[in-house]
Amino acid sequence: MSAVVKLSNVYKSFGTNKVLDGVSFEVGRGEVAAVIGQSGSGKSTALRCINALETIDGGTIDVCGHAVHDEKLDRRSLRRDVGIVFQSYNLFPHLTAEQNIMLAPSCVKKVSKAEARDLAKDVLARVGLAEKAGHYPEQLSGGQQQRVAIARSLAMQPKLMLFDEVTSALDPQLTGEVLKVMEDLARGGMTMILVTHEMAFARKVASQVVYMHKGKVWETGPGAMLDSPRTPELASFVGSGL
Amino acid sequence: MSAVVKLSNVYKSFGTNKVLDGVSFEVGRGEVAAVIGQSGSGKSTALRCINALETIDGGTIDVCGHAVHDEKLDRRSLRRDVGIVFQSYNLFPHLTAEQNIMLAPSCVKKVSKAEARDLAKDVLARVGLAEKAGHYPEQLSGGQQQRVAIARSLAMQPKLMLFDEVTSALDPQLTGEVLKVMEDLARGGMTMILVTHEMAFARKVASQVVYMHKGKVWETGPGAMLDSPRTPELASFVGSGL
Amino acid sequence: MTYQFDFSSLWAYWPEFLQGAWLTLQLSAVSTVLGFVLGTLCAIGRADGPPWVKFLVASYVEVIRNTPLLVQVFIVYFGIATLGIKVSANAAAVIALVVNVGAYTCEIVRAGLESVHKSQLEAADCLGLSKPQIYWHVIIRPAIERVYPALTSQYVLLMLASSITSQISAEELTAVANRIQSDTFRSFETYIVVGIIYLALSFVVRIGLWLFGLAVFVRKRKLGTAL
Amino acid sequence: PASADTLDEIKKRGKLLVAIDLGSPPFGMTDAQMQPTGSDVESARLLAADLGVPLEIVQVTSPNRVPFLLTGKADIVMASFSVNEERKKVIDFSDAYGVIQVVVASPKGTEIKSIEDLAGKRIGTTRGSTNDKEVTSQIKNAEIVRYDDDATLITALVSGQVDIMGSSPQVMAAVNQRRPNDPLETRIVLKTNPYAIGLRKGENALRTRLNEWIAKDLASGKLREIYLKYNGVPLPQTLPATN
Amino acid sequence: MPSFSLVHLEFLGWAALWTLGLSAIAFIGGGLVGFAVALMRISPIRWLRYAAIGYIQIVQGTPLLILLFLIYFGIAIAGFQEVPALLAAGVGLTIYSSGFLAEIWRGCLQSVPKTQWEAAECLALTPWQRMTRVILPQAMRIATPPTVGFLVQIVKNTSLASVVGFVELAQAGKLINNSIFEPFTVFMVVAAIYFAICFPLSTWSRRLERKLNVSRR
Ligand SMILES: Nc1ncnc2c1ncn2[C@@H]1O[C@H](COP(=O)(O)OP(=O)(O)OP(=O)(O)O)[C@@H](O)[C@H]1O
Ligand SMILES: Nc1ncnc2c1ncn2[C@@H]1O[C@H](COP(=O)(O)OP(=O)(O)OP(=O)(O)O)[C@@H](O)[C@H]1O
Ligand SMILES: [Mg+2]
Ligand SMILES: [Mg+2]
Repeated sequence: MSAVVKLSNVYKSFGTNKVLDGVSFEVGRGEVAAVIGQSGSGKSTALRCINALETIDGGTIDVCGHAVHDEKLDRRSLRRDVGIVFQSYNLFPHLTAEQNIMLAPSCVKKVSKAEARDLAKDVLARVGLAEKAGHYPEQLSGGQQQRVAIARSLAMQPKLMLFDEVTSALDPQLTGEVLKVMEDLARGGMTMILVTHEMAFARKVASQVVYMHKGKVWETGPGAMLDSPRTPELASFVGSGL
Repeated sequence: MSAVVKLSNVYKSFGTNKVLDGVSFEVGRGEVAAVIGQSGSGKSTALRCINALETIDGGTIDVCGHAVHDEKLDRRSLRRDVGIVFQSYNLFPHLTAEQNIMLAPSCVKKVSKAEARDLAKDVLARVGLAEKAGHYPEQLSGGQQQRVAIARSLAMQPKLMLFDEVTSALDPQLTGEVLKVMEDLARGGMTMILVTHEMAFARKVASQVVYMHKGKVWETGPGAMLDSPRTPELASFVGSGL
Repeated sequence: MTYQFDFSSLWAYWPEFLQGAWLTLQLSAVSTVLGFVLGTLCAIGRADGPPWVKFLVASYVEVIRNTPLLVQVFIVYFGIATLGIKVSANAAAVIALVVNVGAYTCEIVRAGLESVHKSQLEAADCLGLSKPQIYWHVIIRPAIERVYPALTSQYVLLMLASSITSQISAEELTAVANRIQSDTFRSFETYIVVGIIYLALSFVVRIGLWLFGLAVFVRKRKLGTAL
Repeated sequence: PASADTLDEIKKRGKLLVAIDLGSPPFGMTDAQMQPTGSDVESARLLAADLGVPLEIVQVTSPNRVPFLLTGKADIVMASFSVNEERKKVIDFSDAYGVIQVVVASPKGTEIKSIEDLAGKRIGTTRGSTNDKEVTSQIKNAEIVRYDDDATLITALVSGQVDIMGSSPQVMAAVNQRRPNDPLETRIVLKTNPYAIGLRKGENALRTRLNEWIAKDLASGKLREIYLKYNGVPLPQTLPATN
Repeated sequence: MPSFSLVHLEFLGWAALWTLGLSAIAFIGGGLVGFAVALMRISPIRWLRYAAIGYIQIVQGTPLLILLFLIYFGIAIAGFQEVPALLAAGVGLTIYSSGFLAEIWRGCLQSVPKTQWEAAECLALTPWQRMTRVILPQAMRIATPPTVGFLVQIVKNTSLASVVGFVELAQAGKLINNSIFEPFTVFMVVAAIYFAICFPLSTWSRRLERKLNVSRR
């Protein structure tokens, strides 16, 4: 299994606040990695570094063959390979669901309008929202918006998808809808890294769990690791997180 | 026991919406009356009518010797006798706790600055906030703000205090702080009318409970009445409200 | 054509530049204070007055905001004289500037008044405060504090706009510049110098208003947060 | 500082740019149809005809006459442009083609016999003009009120913003036309100045050409006719020398 | 002696057209320059940002009157002598409006949440595509009311172009007054014409603002 993402010894500070303190982990092709940990442990920052939304202070990050730590990194070509979905959806409010999805393919891949529309129909169907194509974000529920956001990333056919607490703004029922879409993706063989608070989901879907604590990778292992924590920190985290 | 407040057959509509539909009750000196009832039953409106914040369409209201229903009512002299505390505190944000309290005595009673400050110290101590005199509202917790609001009313040495759901914007712990202050007041002999959702508190402190339903006084009696409701409406209200 | 810059011939005129700048500052200060009072009164009238006052204030504000200051200055200056009242150019300038900035102040302060929540008025009412007391203690002070940044910008603009009053013979900075340049024939240099003086003056006005704000808005000074 | 010969340039361009103050009756003003008129305007037309090119009027005010000339926005200035020593340091003048007095005038009933009587009074004048210079240097202790152009000064005198003026008899005439009930009267003559065409320094060819024209049309009487028509008084037989 | 007549009204009418023309030049020129400055003002490149801040500070701290003088004589000094007053006034007003529009629009651009900028970036859009396809459509809605409001300022401030000899409405008023000396009548009419141009604009701006407030609730 070749590594799609490989972080080695990554350091990152905001001012005097050391947020990533030597983080290393790997995610292979088709793997689903769940990153868990307390608030402030650096999970989101790690994800943002992978996507070059933040620059790092030390270490190396390789993503789908791009040297993300390199100053000469071609960000746009990195981002054709990596899709990211945020907690706050970040749909473009002035565009319909369909237009949100068509934007990147037609702007970046120069796909024709008709093709882009077909593509949008396709990915909307995959997230179960075929009939909402013409709706504006404010006309959709949180769960629907989040699924459109996932579809928007999918439309670029990325090699890697990043999810940052995509369900934590949703109520339990809407959460279910979104998790189902993610499960489908995982089953379809997509390489994914997800930051999540849903332990049950991590246990069920993840092929690898990364537990972060104080800016470090504290423990890593298969989903089952959550049931037999080796460190007291993970034990207390799993105990409280349920 | 002479009546401090006496409502007889009070009617009040907003447009076509009959909010008070012949309300009568009396509160004697030193009594504590708890007004309870579902949302929209007219509790706040009744309280606002007592303080002449709303004009009434029919009936009479006598408060500490003022004929509130009279068009020639001297509102400012009524309000020297009646203090009211709202759910949303309504402290003046640009003044410190102490200045909030000093404002009315020095403006209305023309008390000297030094006296007003002593008075403020006094009432702040009574609500347990002596050390917060110089703090601005935004520096205080909700419960502390509510207690300052009570102190602000107390500083005018009113004969009657009205409380409109003063705890419903607070979490349980802060609620406790405020209820304790009100209990102290009741024990000190203050005549009080409180609109409240805290059945336990009503039961414990109130010498009279007024149950309102659809703009009418449906049942009235001592605190114990809550344990043996005579009407099915009160029974279901007490059942659900716990 | 190669132009020979020569600022040295302006050096002899520094007392006059200073005098002009001083008059500009005086005009602006007086107009700011009076305009603030006028504008605040109008804002109260517009928010809480009888219908005819509301109408009057609204018309005043609209007329002033939609016509140029230059024209207002001319109308005031010659209009007053036509009525048979002789006022100095400085007085006419101040009247025109006050009328002008009063309208803008009115709009800004009105926004501030509207931002004060109705429940604040009720609370004050229930404490037995009279209407003027409520206005003074509970409405105006927080309202002004909220819109103070907007007022500051407006008063800096007023200071800059006072240059227009040179046209009715007020000897402020721009008038002085015009005289100096017709003495020295160094117009470009003169206007550069005057431009720099105006930049400095707007800095001075901003600092002045900021200090005044610090002195008046105690809460803001202590907590540093906006209301 | 002009490098080229302006006379050649005028010919090449086929247009004469003359700076005229249209706010200074009767030298420069507008008629009821809002067309430029006045003695300077007509003289300029005469000059343009003589040079054989059409005239283009560049509007100026007293304070900005010199900058307009120096920055090349006009070829020459014909704006009742009095000759004085300061100006001669910066620009050149042709021979005189008119004269203008600087007088102090006030309404009936004001007691002004000498300059001393003006102490503490408000005197209106035009900012940056010769009048301004004379008034400012000769009259001390008076409050001098300066307007941007003669027209504003006249408006101020007509509307009563000021009562005493330090300006030309022509301005006084224009004022009196508008306030017939309370006319101004000349009290003191501060100075009599010749006025001439202003041009940039070193334009000798142009100056020679202008002087030829002035001599010719003074002799033919055309310039005298224009002066009389607008000023109501004839031009003196001999005009003072300007250089 | 002539008094205020139809000829004068016609003269004012033509001058009013010039006022409108000058406003259009100022708005279009100022809009283009102002937008560029607004972009510089939020650019990640530090010296561009500082240059924009300096430009805005200087323009906003100098009276338009002085700005116009400087440009009028400055252009001539730079060697262009036959500058029509129109050009000088146009350039002056362009600089003036660009300073203010840049600041207004910067605020509007920055009021589009940072997450929207990031989301567009993560979709591999180029900075230009991000600006035109994602940020501008959102910022424009917010920017419309203050922009229309500023248009009123531009129309009014064209009156200062009279100081460089440009015959627009205010200067036309002065010229008429020079020939008839009825300042009160003349300037009242001038004021009325300005009002007729500006009032609809400011009313429109306020209506837009209200609509925006309602839709954002
Ligand atoms: N842009 C920033 N500037 C400064 N500090 C930041 C920034 N972003 C994050 N931080 C800090 O970095 C630390 C880690 O933040 P991060 O968002 O990565 O945590 P997290 O593990 O995602 O937490 P959560 O579960 O709350 O989302 C926090 O202390 C946070 O305050
Ligand atoms: N100012 C007003 N204008 C119109 N209708 C009003 C107004 N104030 C209250 N009402 C209406 O009067 C009715 C009674 O309101 P009131 O606030 O007295 O109820 P309440 O018993 O205090 O309810 P809650 O427990 O929700 O505070 C409600 O239907 C309300 O919509
Ligand atoms: Mg996070
Ligand atoms: Mg209520």
